[in-house]
Amino acid sequence: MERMPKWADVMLTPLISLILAFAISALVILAIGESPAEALKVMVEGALGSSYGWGFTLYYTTNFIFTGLAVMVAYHAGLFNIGGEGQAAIGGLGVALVLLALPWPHWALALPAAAVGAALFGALWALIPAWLQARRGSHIVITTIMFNFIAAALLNYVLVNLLRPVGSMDPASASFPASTHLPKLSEMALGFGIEWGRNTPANVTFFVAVAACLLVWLLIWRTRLGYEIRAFGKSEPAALYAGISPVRITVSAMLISGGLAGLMAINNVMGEAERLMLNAVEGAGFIGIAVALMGRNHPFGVFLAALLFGFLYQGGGELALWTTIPRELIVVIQALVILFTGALDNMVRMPLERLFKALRRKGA
Amino acid sequence: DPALIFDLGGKFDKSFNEAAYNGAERWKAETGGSYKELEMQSEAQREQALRRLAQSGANPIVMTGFAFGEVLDKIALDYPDTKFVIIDMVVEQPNVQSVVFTEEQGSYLAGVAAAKASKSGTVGFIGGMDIPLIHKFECGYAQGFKAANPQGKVIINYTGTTPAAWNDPVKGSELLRAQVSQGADVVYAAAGGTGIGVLQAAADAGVLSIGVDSNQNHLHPGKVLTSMVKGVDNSVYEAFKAGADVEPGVRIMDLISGGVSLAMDDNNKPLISDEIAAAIDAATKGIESGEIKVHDYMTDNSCPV
Amino acid sequence: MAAAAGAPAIELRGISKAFGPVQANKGIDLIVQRGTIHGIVGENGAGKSTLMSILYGFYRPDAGEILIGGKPVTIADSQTAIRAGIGMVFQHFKLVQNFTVLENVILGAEDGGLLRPSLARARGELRRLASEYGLQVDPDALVEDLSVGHQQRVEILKALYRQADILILDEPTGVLTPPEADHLFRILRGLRDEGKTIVLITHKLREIMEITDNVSVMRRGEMAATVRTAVTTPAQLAEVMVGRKVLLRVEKPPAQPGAKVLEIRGLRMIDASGIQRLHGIDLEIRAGEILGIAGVAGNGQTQLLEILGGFPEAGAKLEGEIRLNAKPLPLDGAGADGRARRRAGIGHVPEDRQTEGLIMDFSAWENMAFGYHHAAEFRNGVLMDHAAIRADAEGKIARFDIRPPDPDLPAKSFSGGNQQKIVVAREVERNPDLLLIGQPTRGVDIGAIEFIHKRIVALRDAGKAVLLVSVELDEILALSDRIAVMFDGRIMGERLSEEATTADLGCLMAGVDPVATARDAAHWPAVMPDPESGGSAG
Amino acid sequence: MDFATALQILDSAIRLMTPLLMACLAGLYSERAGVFDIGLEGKMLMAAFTSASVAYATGSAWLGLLAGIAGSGAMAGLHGLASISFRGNQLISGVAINFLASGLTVLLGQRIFGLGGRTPSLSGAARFNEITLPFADSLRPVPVIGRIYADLISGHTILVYVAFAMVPLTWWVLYRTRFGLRLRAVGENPASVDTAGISVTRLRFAAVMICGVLCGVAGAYLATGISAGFVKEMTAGRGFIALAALIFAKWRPWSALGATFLFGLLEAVANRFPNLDLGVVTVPSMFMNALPYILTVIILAGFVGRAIPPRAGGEPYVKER
Ligand SMILES: Nc1ncnc2c1ncn2[C@@H]1O[C@H](COP(=O)(O)OP(=O)(O)OP(=O)(O)O)[C@@H](O)[C@H]1O
Ligand SMILES: Nc1ncnc2c1ncn2[C@@H]1O[C@H](COP(=O)(O)OP(=O)(O)OP(=O)(O)O)[C@@H](O)[C@H]1O
Ligand SMILES: [Mg+2]
Ligand SMILES: [Mg+2]
Repeated sequence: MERMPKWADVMLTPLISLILAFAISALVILAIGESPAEALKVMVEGALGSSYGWGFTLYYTTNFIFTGLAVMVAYHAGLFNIGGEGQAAIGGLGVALVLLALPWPHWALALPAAAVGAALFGALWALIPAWLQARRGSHIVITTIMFNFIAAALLNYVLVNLLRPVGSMDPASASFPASTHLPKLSEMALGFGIEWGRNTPANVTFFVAVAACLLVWLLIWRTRLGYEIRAFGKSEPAALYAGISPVRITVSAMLISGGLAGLMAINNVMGEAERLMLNAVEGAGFIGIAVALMGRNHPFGVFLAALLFGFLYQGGGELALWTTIPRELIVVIQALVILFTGALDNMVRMPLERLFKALRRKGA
Repeated sequence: DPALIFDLGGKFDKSFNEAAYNGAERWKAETGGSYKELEMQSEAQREQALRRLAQSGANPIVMTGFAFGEVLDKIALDYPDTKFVIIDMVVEQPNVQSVVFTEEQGSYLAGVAAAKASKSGTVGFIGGMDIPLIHKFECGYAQGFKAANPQGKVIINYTGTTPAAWNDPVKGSELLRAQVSQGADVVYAAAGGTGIGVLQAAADAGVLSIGVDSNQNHLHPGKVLTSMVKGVDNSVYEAFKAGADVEPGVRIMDLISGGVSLAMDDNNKPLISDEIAAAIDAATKGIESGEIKVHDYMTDNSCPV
Repeated sequence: MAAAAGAPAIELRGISKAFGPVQANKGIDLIVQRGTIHGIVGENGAGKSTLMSILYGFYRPDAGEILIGGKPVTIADSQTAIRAGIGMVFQHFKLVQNFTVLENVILGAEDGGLLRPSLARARGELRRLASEYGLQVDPDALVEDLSVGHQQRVEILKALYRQADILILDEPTGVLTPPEADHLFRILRGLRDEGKTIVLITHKLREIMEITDNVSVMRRGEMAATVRTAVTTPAQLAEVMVGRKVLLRVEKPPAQPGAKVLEIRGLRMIDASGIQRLHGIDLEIRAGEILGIAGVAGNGQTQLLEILGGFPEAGAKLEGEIRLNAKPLPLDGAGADGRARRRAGIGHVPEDRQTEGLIMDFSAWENMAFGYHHAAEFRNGVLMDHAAIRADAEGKIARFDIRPPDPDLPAKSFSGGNQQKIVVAREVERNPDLLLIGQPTRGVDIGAIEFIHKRIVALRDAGKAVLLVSVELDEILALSDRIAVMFDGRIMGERLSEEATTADLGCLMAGVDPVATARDAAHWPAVMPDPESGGSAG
Repeated sequence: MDFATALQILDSAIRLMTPLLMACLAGLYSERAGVFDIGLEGKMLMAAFTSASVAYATGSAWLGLLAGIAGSGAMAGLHGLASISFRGNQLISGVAINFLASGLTVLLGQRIFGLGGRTPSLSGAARFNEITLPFADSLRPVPVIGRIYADLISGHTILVYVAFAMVPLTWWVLYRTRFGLRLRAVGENPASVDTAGISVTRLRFAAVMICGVLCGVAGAYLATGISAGFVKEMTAGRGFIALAALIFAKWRPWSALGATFLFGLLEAVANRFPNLDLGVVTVPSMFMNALPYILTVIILAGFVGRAIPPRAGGEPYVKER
């Protein structure tokens, strides 16, 4: 029935696109007078060549999974949530408040509480745009953009004036108590007697992210709410016909979306920095847009895309750290990957389809 | 080999990262030595960068920015044979030298100069991102200005609340114009790349500006009153020169030690009248002798003026 | 009729076209004589629209030759087709909804870079065409404010404005009321008599018999036959089309009305823009009875169905009383949404299957649970029971002979008729106490019509109540036990179907009640009928 | 607030709104033709860089402007290729363009000038300087009107006047020309354009390229008009604000003028009153900085109804299902 085998569509197309993106990146590297082979080696080795590299790659991946899922869930409801950045930042505030307010005896207790705090704050930050969209028709794209700016201002105020320990220059909260520090993946591996990724930030949150992928998959494709979200996203009149309330779906989808974005904070704020800093999100909210769209709005795709971006981030970081290649090159490589695998994918797919058609004709 | 790690703003931030870079380059040019430099991409890399450098045997490792404080405090003891130098932050570990600058003193002098150079009695301050460190500049400046002109007025603006605030010359120039229209005729910019726009707009509008961190007088000769220079370059230079023998402990780079100063060169010579020079001199002496106490915003998060 | 001097207007030779795996046209030959009206019939998905789109340059054929007026032409795009004198009115109109009529007419046929002269010329031209062919339409009205009938006129005007010699109409009457259709046919005859050639695609054999000179039957992508209309019969055509004998009449035993299922009293509605759409509707339907609502589209039928179905337009104000099985139904609030209505026992086949009844991107099986996705048998704890939903869908696909019988295919991949069957299967098989059904056979081929009609009657015979809304008077007359006619948000009158005549209903549809008028004339000659009580007459 | 202050704030608002207005109109052409564009930011940034570089190299602001248009145009071409020719996802393409511009500008800038992505400062003819309109000085003494003319209307760079002139021009093109009619049609229902025998691809490409040109002007204004050179990331989110303004304006030219003016005004007010002293409390500067955004949300929620985008927006045109 299909124009080309499914495996080719799912595997071959992205692979060729990726190769194209890297080929163009190589040209850019050549153009700035550096060696592409060297750069590739540093990136791959730095990100995937050792448990150390993986420890970072998985840390970034975890961030991107959350923001990617956030964009994805909203997208299924036909809502374009550009506010992941702000929601994740406010999620960090939730984590900080939870962890600083109470004396947590053990991380296993602190983690669920902080996760609730993060999700709750992130969700709240998404609630206002959602409500305005559902009730007042204010376009969610504008309101979420605005809420990113407002979140930055709010966080700045809170950190500088309320949470900052006196005498500290750093607009950051106090460090969280040691009892709330999350186990790093390296420590967990050590528990099994394996020396893996020492001193890397990847932590137990990675498993939370993987679980979130599964749960979001269940939510979207196995629950009634997910069914309603998808239906509403495809056709509002049909949703009304079926008795699906637009207000309820808009608000629920955005709450879940904001909650997921907020959850990122347990990785970067609780798991890595162990205190709340200004600009802790570092653009992961925007990367989430690319991750969701490239992952074809499917949790598994989001996982893979997040891994790809984790690799790019870590590999690129290595590049910036250990070579003379400026770190902006990584941004360019990211851009090319997004462009080729996400927007120009048909450029690869169309000739492939023709190729498969020709092959089939020959075979038949 | 020594090593230098830049903060997230990157080595060409028109601010203290760039000054650190210049210090390292000077050392390189003078000694012919080589050094490692690192630019980070994200917060999570701080620890990674420090550890990897320490493991690679770099010594001393110099880093710019208060944001390294936490991480350094945590890992310094893992590498007892390595010396670390941190700029703009105090980390109390036996193998760490902390270099802090009394920006409030330098800014105080800038305030005095501004007061004397101002004809309208109104001056401006434009900060980059709204964070305590920049308030420290603002507060010193305001104190110096008020000391020289108790009736005068300081208009204060911050560019924004996100890192974008460091790179928005358009907004910088607009803020300057807003201040000029309120009567300001000398404006002090502590705003990284945004400051470029402030200085430019000031030159266009025919008012004086004061640069920050490194000597920016040359950017618009005859139009930049002076620059509040923070000797980050010297600190890096000296640390590199001392090599593994860097003295641990806190180094306070103040007016006396020449850590902060006002830049005087041919570019601003015509602007510095004798009266201004005398006032700056007097204030310098006062601070050095302890007669004038410049309040540090960081000690209590507030500014007396 | 114009003398068939020389070559035929259109000659197609061996046209083939595939969409991916679907072979929509297979080696089609067709000759259309100049100055005739040529009908094309065929089941849903037979390839009629595809063939005509190729002729119009919208699609390119994979193989084959096209001759216009005897000369071979390569129709690479619509521009070429337009230059060759071909105009086409698509099944789904290609109008810009928020443009005025005038703007739509000149789009692509402007005289120069500036609009003003083009608009001025078009205005004059439209006036001329309007008087010449009776194609009246306000040139400054926004298309989205026009009724479908008027939108269609705009499409025809577009073609005529481009001086089309050959006019292709794809299912033009699917959305028209009978008077509108009659009007259209008068126009078409006029055009033919002027020497223009017309190709007419339709599912209504009555129309074929009434207006065409020749008719071609398509079947599964192939041209099955072309005959002179005068020498064929509807039954013959239907048999060629479907490949079996088709019952063109609905067979139904007499109704046996039982208890009152639905009772509506004084239902009023004012929409968000403040226009009163319903002026006090009173209706009742009993178990085992089909109530047909006839009326020209836009007289409140849609609003009535939407209110009963639980999704009136946002911001509407409602008033009145609705009882189902003697229990009052709330008019608004949480208890008045589609879900609550289903729970109360109301099934609903909406008028617009593509935007309301189906999620076009969902698979057939997912669509089969649409609206009932909360049902107990479809759930498995907090999750949906996909196995159960699929099994249920497969059963419905088999029982309703939905083709292709692949539950995984997205709804958009089914033909219109099969899409409609998915919706009908979903709603009918729930055995609702009351089935609301709007335009059940719009755009559906005769095979499917026969089937859908049978199922509606079967539901009635199982003792359920059916509220049928259709602009097809034939359909209303064939299916209903009682007929109510709506006009301007009111029930103009009610008739038992065996008593109803087309003429009588036509009068009511036009807002005139012959009986009431006569009665009023007898009793209160000088008094105007009270608008509020006028609906309950009969 | 006195008259002079009001004039100054309005004057500042005009300068601040100019890049927003240009970018907003740019987006208007593209989105009205059915191609969504969240890459306004990237295109402006690229244009700011190329215009500053070329203006520096040649000493001519006009050549800089051309280079800005070329730089932004290249990005627009990429967007067109991805979202029109290859029917890719328009949002992804926009995101990619933002990243690309952000990285490339610094990379190239560093390679060429070695200033860490900054270009050298521009001066003299390499910048667009403020022009004084005729009679500005002689009319200044006329009460109110004279001041408005001399201080508010006169004294901007040529690009500001270009931006304002673009509003009626855009309106005229959109509603009075054949091109505009077709452009609006292709954004509402591309099939209507296609069946009328007009190429959807060509039309959409034209719109996307106009968008590129206008973003180019906006970027050139940032780097060679209002400031004197390029600084990395100097667009600082203005592309997103322009996008917000576009939606706010419901994709209409005159409303775009209003929406961008509102943003400019709010920012100018916040600049002018960095700490609002309300007697009891002083509003901290962080909130004054966020005020334009907060007010936007409030205005949007309170006074502006549902914004309905062009109906075919965001969807690639595919004839064969
Ligand atoms: N653009 C398209 N892409 C893919 N398949 C198509 C396309 N258009 C039509 N088809 C398929 O081609 C076949 C013929 O479709 P077509 O629309 O020509 O049928 P039709 O005879 O006009 O049917 P109907 O009576 O429902 O209008 C169908 O199977 C249809 O699904
Ligand atoms: N036993 C049944 N037979 C037929 N239809 C049913 C049955 N149970 C439920 N439904 C249908 O499912 C729909 C909703 O069912 P139900 O009332 O059980 O949902 P609910 O319990 O209110 O929802 P929730 O899932 O939120 O608990 C109704 O439209 C109803 O028609
Ligand atoms: Mg058809
Ligand atoms: Mg059909």
